This record gives sequence, C-alpha cells and structure tokens, in this order.
Amino acid sequence: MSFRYYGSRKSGSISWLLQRITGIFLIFAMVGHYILMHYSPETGHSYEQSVARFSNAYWKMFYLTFITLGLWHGLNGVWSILRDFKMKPWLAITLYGIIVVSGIAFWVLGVSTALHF
Amino acid sequence: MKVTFRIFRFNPETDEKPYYKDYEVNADPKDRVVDVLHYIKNEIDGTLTFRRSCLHGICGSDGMRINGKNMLACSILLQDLGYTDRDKTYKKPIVVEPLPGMPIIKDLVTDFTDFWKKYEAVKPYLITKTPPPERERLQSPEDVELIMEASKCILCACCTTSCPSTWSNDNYLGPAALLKAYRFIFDSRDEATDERLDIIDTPDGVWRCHTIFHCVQACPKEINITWHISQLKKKLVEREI
Amino acid sequence: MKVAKTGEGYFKLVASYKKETGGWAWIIHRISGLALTAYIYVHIYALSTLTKGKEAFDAEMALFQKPLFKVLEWLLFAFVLAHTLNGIRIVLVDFGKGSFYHKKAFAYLMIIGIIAFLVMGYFIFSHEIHQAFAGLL
Amino acid sequence: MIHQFDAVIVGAGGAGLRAALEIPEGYSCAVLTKVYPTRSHTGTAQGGVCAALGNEEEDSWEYHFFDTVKGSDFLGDQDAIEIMCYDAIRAIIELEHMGMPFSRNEKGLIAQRPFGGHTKPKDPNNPFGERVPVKRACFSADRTGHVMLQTLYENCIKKGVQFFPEFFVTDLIVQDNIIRGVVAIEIATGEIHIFHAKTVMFATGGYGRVFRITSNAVVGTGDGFAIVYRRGIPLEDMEFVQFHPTGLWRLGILVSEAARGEGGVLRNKHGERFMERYAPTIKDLAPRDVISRAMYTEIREGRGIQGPDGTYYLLLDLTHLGPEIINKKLPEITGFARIYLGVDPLKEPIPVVPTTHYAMGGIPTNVDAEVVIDDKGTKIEGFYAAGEVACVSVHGANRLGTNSLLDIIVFGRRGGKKMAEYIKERDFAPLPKDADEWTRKTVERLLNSNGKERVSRIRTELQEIMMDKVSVFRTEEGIKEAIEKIKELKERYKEVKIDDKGKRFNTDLIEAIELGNLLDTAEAIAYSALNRTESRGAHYREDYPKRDDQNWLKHTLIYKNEDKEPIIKYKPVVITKIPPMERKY
Ligand SMILES: Cc1cc2nc3c(=O)[nH]c(=O)nc-3n(C[C@H](O)[C@H](O)[C@H](O)COP(=O)(O)OP(=O)(O)OC[C@H]3O[C@@H](n4cnc5c(N)ncnc54)[C@H](O)[C@@H]3O)c2cc1C
Ligand code: HEM
Ligand code: SF4
Ligand code: F3S
Ligand code: FES
Repeated sequence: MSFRYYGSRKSGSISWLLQRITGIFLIFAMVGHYILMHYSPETGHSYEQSVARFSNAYWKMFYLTFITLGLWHGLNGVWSILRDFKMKPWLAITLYGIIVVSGIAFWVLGVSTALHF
Repeated sequence: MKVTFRIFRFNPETDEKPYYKDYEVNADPKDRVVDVLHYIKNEIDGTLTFRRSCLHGICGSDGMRINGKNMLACSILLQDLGYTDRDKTYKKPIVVEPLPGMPIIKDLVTDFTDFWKKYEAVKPYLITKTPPPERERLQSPEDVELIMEASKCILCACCTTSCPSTWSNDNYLGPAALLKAYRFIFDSRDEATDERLDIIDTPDGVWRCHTIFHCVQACPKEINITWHISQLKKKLVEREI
Repeated sequence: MKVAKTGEGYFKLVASYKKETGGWAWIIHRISGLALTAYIYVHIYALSTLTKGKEAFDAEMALFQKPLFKVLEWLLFAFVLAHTLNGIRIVLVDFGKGSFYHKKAFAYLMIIGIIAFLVMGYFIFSHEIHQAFAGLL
Repeated sequence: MIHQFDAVIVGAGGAGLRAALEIPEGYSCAVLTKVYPTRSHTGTAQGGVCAALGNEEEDSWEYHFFDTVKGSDFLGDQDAIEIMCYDAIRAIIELEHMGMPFSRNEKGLIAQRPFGGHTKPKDPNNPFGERVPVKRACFSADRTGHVMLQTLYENCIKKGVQFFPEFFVTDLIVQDNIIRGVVAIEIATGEIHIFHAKTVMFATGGYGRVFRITSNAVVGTGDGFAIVYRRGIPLEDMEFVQFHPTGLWRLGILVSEAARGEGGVLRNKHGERFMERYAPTIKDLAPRDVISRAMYTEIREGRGIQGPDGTYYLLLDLTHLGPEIINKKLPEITGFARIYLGVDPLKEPIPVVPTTHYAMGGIPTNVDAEVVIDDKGTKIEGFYAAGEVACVSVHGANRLGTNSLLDIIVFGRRGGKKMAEYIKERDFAPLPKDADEWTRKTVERLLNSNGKERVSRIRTELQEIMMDKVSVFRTEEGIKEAIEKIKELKERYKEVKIDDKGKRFNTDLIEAIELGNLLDTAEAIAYSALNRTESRGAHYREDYPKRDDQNWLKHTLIYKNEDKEPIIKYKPVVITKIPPMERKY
C-alpha cells in the first residue's frame, strides 16, 4: 500500500557499467598485486623494498590507478547496497556525504603517499 | 502416508500475532500441496484461508512459500518436497507460509495492491503511433520468439516477493514488472521504447536488480527473468553511450 | 481495509528464504565487497606510514607479520577470490548468456577459488610449514 | 454500501473485458469479478482461436460457418453463427492490433493450425462433398487464452477501466423486466455492496465444477447461471455439456486438442488407433462429442487401461512428433504431463480420460447479447450476457474447439456496443427497497446455522452423481436418480454449517454460497437432460440413440419454479442456409 513510483530519470546505467569495467580492471590489479606481493613471504614487505617500489614510475602509476578505481568501485558498491534500502532523504544525503568525503580523504592520503617519493 | 503440514495462520481481525498450526493428514505422494490444503479446509478446519482457482499452474492465484521457497501450491507434488521413498515418510513437516514481505489479509492470502501498481507503472500495453494496417502487423517468427517467454508470465508474484531487493525496498519495481516492461520494449510492434526505458531507468527500477536469481528459482513458468532483465540493462546502457 | 505486515524483517527473510546458487553468491559477494572496501581503507592508511619514516613503517609491518595477521591476510584472500571470481560470473550474466549457465559457472569458479586459496596458504605459511615439517624432512 | 454505475459488467474473463472496452469515455463502468481479472478462466484456454484468415492455406469464413453448424449438430442458430464466423477475421486482426502475441509463420502472418471439426471441402467446386482438415486455429504456442486474457486486461488498464476484484456477485436486481443492478460481497471485508446500474452484463463463465472430473477452475461454479435462474429468467439448452476427450487421467486437467492438431493420436490398450473406426475420414480430429463417446465405448468394451486406483484411461500418443514440435508448439501441456503424472510425452503416451469442459447452454440471448426470455423475443431491458454463461446459440449441441474464444470476443464486443447505446439513451431505473435482502438473509443464515452438514461433503456427492449419471452417456433412469439426489442434497444444504464465522476473506462462506449455485445449476442441467428424448451432439441418451429432427429441432428453455419441478418451454432454431443433414465424420 505504500508503493510510489518515482520517475526521477536519474540514470544509473553509467555507474552500473563503470562498476563492471572497474571490476574487470581490478581482476588484473588483484592478480598482479598478489603475484608481486605474496610470491614469497620473505620479500616485499620491508621499508626499503616498499620505498624502492614507490620510486618506480610504473609502480606509482599502477598504485594510483589501483586506489582510484578500487575506491570508486568499492564505494560505488557500498552506495548501491545502501540504496537497496528505503532511506529518508536526510539519511541518504548524510550517508552519501560520508562516502564521498571519506573516499576523497583516503584517496588524497593514498595519492600523497605515492607522490611523496 | 502421513505428513504434517505446518501452516502460517493469521487473522488480523482476531489474532494478536501470527502463529503456526500443525495439521497431520493422510496424503498420497502424488497429491499436490493444494490438494492437501483443500483437504484441511474441507475436513479439518474450514477457517483456513487461501486463494486458488485453476489448479494447474496457469492462473497465478496460489503463490505461497512452501518449505522456505516461493512456488504455486498447485504445481508441486508432495513427493517433490523431501519425501523419501525408502521409509515412505516425511522427516520434517511441510511448512506453508504466505508470500514473503507482503501485507497479509488473512492466513495465506496477501494484499496484491502494490504488486498491481508496479505492474501498471511500466505501462503494460502495446503503444503504437502509426495507424494500424488493414491486416495484421507483420512480425517474423524470430521477433515473436524474443517476447514469447516473457509473455508466459502469469503474474503470480512468486518472483517479486522472493527478491531480496523487494524486501529491503518495497518501491522496487521487481522482476514481474520488469519482465512485463521487457515484453513490450522488445515487441517489434511497440513504438514507445524510450518512454518505457525512462520508467525502468530509475533507482527503484532495473538498477535494484543484483542478479540474485531468486526470481528465476521461484518462477513456476520457468522464465529466465534475470536474462530478460539483463537485456533491459544492456539496452539502457546502449542508449546512454 | 486493515492489513497487517507479518513483521518479518529484512534480515530474517534473507536468512530464512531457501537459497540456491544465486542467493548464496549474492550474499558472499556482498560481504566480501564490504570487507574489501574496508580493507582498501586500511591498506591506504598502512602504506601512508611510509612517509613517516622507517621506524614507524617497520613497527607497523611487524604487526602484520604476526601469525594472527597472517591468518587474517589469508582469509582476506578468500574474500578477494570469492569476490573476483563471482565478479566474473556477474559480468558473464550481465553481458553474456551467463544467466543460462550461472550455476555451473559458479561451481567451476569456486573450485578454482578453493585451489588458489590453498596454494596461497602454502605461500603465506611456507615459513611455518617448513618449520613444522623440518624434523620430518 | 451503494454504488452507482452506468454499466456494470460481472466477470473479467475474455467476454467481460472485451465488453468493458466498448463503454465510451464519460460513462462510468465497473467490472466486478470474484478473482483477479488475470486469474479468470479464459487464461487457461490453450489451443487457439478460430478465424478463416487463410494465412496457411485457402480458406473461407463460409467453410467455417458450415463446420460450426455441422459441429453444433444443427442446433446452432445460423444467423448468429454467420455473424460470428464472418466477424472472426476482423476480431482476430483487432486483437493483433491490441498487442496479442500470436505465433507467426514464415511470412510474418499469424500462424494457424488444424483443430477438431474444422474442415474445408476437398474440391472447392463441391462444397458439400468430402471434407479435409484445414489450418484455421490462430494460436500463441499453447497459451492462446492466456495471452488473450492478458492482452484484453492490458487494454483495459490502458483505457482506465475501473475494476472491483474479489467482489463476489450474489444476486441480480431486476423488476418488471428492467434491470437495476447487482448485489455483491466484497470478499476481503465481507461487506455487502449494491451496484445500482443502468445496464448489467453477465460474463461469469462456465459451471464445470458441477461435475467431478473437469478441466474447469475451482471458481467455475456456475454462479451466473444460478443467479439468473433464481430470478425467474430461463436458461437455454442446459442439457448440452461438452466433455473434452483428453483430460489428464485422475485430474481432468486439459490436454489441448492442439496436441491432436499437431498430429497426436489416441490409442487403446492394444495400441490401436481406435478413432479410425469411429470417424474414418478425420479420425483423431473429429469433434469432441464424437471422440468422447468413442473413448467411453472403448473403455466399456474392455479396451481401456486400468490404473492402480481401479479407474480406466486411454492413451494420447505424441511420441512420434519429436522434440521440435512438442517443445515449440506444446510446451505447456507437456509440462502438465510431466509435473502431475510424471510422464514425459516425448517418450511415453499420456494417460487421458474425457473431462467436463464447456457449457453450450446458458442465459438465452440474441445476436447482440441482449437477454431474451422466451420464444417471442421478450427482453429484460438493460440485461446482457456474453461468453460461456450465455447461449446465443452459436454452439448448439456441441461446440467446436477454438470457437469459444471467438464467441467471447465477438459477442462480448457486440454486447458492449449495445450497452453503450443503452446507457446513452436511458436513465437509472429506481432501486427496489431491500435490494440486498436475499444476500443478507443468505449470509446471515449461513453464518448462524448450527446444522451438521458440511459444504464439501454435499459438493462431492453432487459432483459424483452428476459425473456418473448425467455425463457422456445418459439414460432416463440414471437422470431420475440424479434428480432425486439433487433434491435430497438441496434439503441437506439448508442444514449446512460453516466453520468460519468472521467477515474478513471468508472463503468458507463464499464456498457455501457457491454450493447453492452448483445445486441450482445441476438441477437445470438434469431436468433439461431428462426432458430431451433424443441424442444430439454432446447430449447422448442411450435409450434414444437417434437424432430426432421431427420433434427436437428446438431449443430448451428451463424456468425455475420455486421448490417444484422446473417448467420447460421451447424456442425454434434459426435455420438460414444449411438444412439439417446427417452428421458424419
Ligand atoms: C482448460 C480449458 C481450455 C480451453 N481451451 C480453449 C481453446 O483452446 N479455444 C477456445 O476457443 N476455447 C477454449 N476453452 C473455452 C474458453 O476458454 C472459455 O469458454 C471462455 O474463456 C469463457 O470465457 P468467459 O469470458 O465467458 O468467462 P471466464 O473467462 O470463465 O470468466 C469468468 C469471469 O466471471 C467472474 N465471475 C464468475 N462468477 C462470479 C461471481 N459470482 N461474482 C463475480 N464474478 C464472477 C470470474 O471471476 C471471471 O472473471 C477452454 C476452456 C478450458 C477450461
Ligand atoms: C577483483 C575484481 C573485482 C571484480 C571483478 C568486481 C566486480 C564487482 C561487480 C560486478 C560488482 C557489482 C555487483 C552488483 O551490482 O550486484 C561488484 C560489487 C562490489 N564490489 Fe567488486 N569487484 C572486484 C573487486 C572489488 C574490490 C577490490 C573491492 C573493494 C574495494 C570491491 C568492492 C565491491 C563492493 C563493496 C560491491 C558492492 C556489493 C553489492 O552490491 O552487493 N570489489 N564488484
Ligand atoms: S515472472 Fe514467473 S514468478 Fe514472476 S509473476 Fe510471472 S510467472 Fe510469476
Ligand atoms: S531475485 Fe531480484 S535481484 Fe534481480 S535477479 Fe531476480 S530480480
Ligand atoms: S490455482 Fe491457478 S496457478 Fe495454482
């Protein structure tokens, strides 16, 4: 008795498509990451090695794309989960705000880490 | 063969809360669930209330949740519900509940008002702008094949009420309405594609589908609803880029 | 006319509805997606200590070398595998004819996942495994 | 509660919905139905709807006309049949334009297939010579009725027709031969509503549930027949009840004639294709009455197959058709065989028995669906009937497959058009006092009764006796026995007690009222059957095995007479073009 049709015509198609495209990219990123990082437990986790990696321009690029797409994919995913629920507008706006703000904050943190070296 | 039916009972007029009542009946493995419900109503307890009509899975009246899953009571035989031939008994009672997440009128009878509103929201009728020809509009067998499966839908609501997205957001149009939208969007005679795409391209529309496949499992007409919804999504994406 | 909702909540319905492949896959995908999102935050934060110098970073890394964290890392890999492989399945459903063979696809992908999971376990714990079996070898 | 509507249509099957589409803008129209519109019985129709489109091969509406007259065993009114067969082509094209998804042939035209009793002359120059089956049934796989019902409902949504779903109509308000409205119970709340109307149409479908084995839905309780009959309006040709040859054994669920149209054959215990003996030219595509009798004869003469429960069946063999045809053209019914009998039609033949299927008789109407109550054409003003509940009569003593879906759209539309004219010209006739008295009293009586009879028991006994004594083969003795039983059951019905005393969604109460309707309908059927001492079409009297045109080429009209025996009158058959001749296939 509560159904209301909202004809807002806010297309979700682009974010839906991007979710899949970023997902496909992340497959490669994940595979690459795991091969690089966990091929051997003895290697890869020390300060020097990490800094050395970050000094490599390709690695830097890779890391930047990874956090950008990963954050976008993850947060867009979280937002799509939240939208499954009926939310009052104020709640929706607040949650959306938290997602966007925290996402940007962590993205800046990640970018500044990479650019530090 | 003895079998226990554990039936959801609730009359909001008199009952504080819903409860389950057990009925032990003698039944044949080849009986349908609806036969047993009829038997209970006829012989044991006339107050048991449920809808039914055709008794062979074509009118869509008796969708309910049986052993945790939505199905038509008239299209399932007892022997398909965990009956073991070896000891000729049921270990557990057969649980019969109304379609999940719907308002309840009484016992197994639920309120379909929302379901029909969603159905109407997608403009479930052929819209043509060009004047019709003297004879039939031509359509190749392949054109019809595209919409044949979708036109099998009997509007039983088993799918929509099984979809977790409907449980969390009862404004979600749901698989049945989306399937109906497909039925017309992909009808080669229809001339309101854009109009209909606009209707389903909303946060409460097609994008609430997360390919959970509950709908496909529940559909008594074995329609692959998810496939149809994926065609809609692709069409929307194509339109946008 | 007065009608009543059954009072079945969302989570109760999700838990009680009889699930087949699709339902399980969705739940796994959802939980792993959330976990991975949380992890990406942790990951970014962890790496950010690199800028604070060697001490800070090594202190942090020492934490991650503890056995408990190794187990957690392994479990995280399970999430990664589940999400990635099921993500492939979803893409097949969305763009291909996946909805006709999604159950099979799920089964095969999960077999791959389990194998990869075990292999990774070997890598992560190779040190411990070698120690444990050192006497025998 | 009292509502006022220009037009009230009772029943949202094909006939009711088609009529609703004709009510013009600016006039109010309510469609009442005891189940949701899309649950109506039209949705179960499988095989097809007939029109001589000639999409597959040369055909003409006149051949269709001839087949229908012959199929009716010459009891059909030829003026009405002519209208129907001629209008069929327009009606189908119109449905197509409304959006109905028909199956198509390679040319993109509506596909057609053969169906029982539909033929054309082998040699066009000799129209009365030998005839061969023709592809005339338009279809949508084996869901023709389903998509037709959906399409009509969709168009009603488009037009904004006002529905009252789950309103159970109990009574007709009629005084001085002028209609004033109907009384209905809103099932969900138990409230009694009066619908004050200028015109009323009954399109309430059939009464299959009078019999034990039937293809009809549980809601097919003949309410329309009984309500009208109780109000002193006659019923026409009630003795003609169609038994469909192929119902699933035990259940009665229909296996469409399309199965035989596509090439399926009937076999007996010895695997013999027995229809070759009964209808040498068109064999398994003979009309339903012929095949049903042949099947009963086979069983009686010991060539049936006995099931574990002691009852007999015959076999419908589709195994030679191959998966291509079965899965493409007959998916639905093969699904039924699989689900309900565990038989895979690709590999094994399907166990079948004749099943009660269709009511040829009903509320007498003229070709515009106006109810006429005697042989002089006296009308009940503003009262219309269409569909299975009406008797125009286009089906006479036996309906041809696919002619019913045609009947409902053709005469539903004609009735709707007449109603539209009527509401423009006329005003509301005043409501009598206590219009809902009968309903109120009945409901009160049932709710407060302390008797000891159960609804289900009386219903079962009625269904058993009707099936045993008044079905495919009938005798005077048997029918009399059935009549005695009906009388007894009616007495016991007064003592009926129900468990559910509440108001909300009281299906116990509804079923009790339906039982009353079943009993009245059964009475009309049995008395009409007893009265007609000949065999014609679906009505076969073993004691009078010949057709008797001398005495019986006329329609029966049966009138209720309080608690006494009903009164029977007659009405002539309209014969325009084809004089009665021997009916042989
Ligand atoms: C299994 C099966 C297969 C068939 N196949 C074919 C076929 O292939 N071709 C063909 O031509 N014909 C076929 N028929 C016959 C045909 O389907 C029916 O005769 C036809 O659909 C009847 O339509 P209708 O509109 O008269 O009534 P229905 O469709 O039966 O509708 C009756 C309506 O009246 C309403 N109603 C009844 N009583 C009340 C009441 N008391 N109060 C309020 N509302 C009431 C019901 O709710 C319903 O909406 C088939 C029939 C069956 C049973
Ligand atoms: C590795 C390859 C990955 C693939 C192929 C992939 C694919 C997908 C897809 C297709 C969806 C959409 C599901 C839907 O809409 O129903 C999705 C959802 C999601 N993904 Fe990923 N993803 C991947 C990695 C990640 C990573 C690394 C994260 C974390 C940062 C993540 C977090 C999420 C979240 C939170 C969701 C929402 C879950 C839901 O809607 O139920 N994914 N993923
Ligand atoms: S799609 Fe299937 S489950 Fe859903 S309403 Fe239609 S028939 Fe029922
Ligand atoms: S269950 Fe729901 S999420 Fe999509 S696949 Fe079916 S509509
Ligand atoms: S009673 Fe018609 S679908 Fe079950």
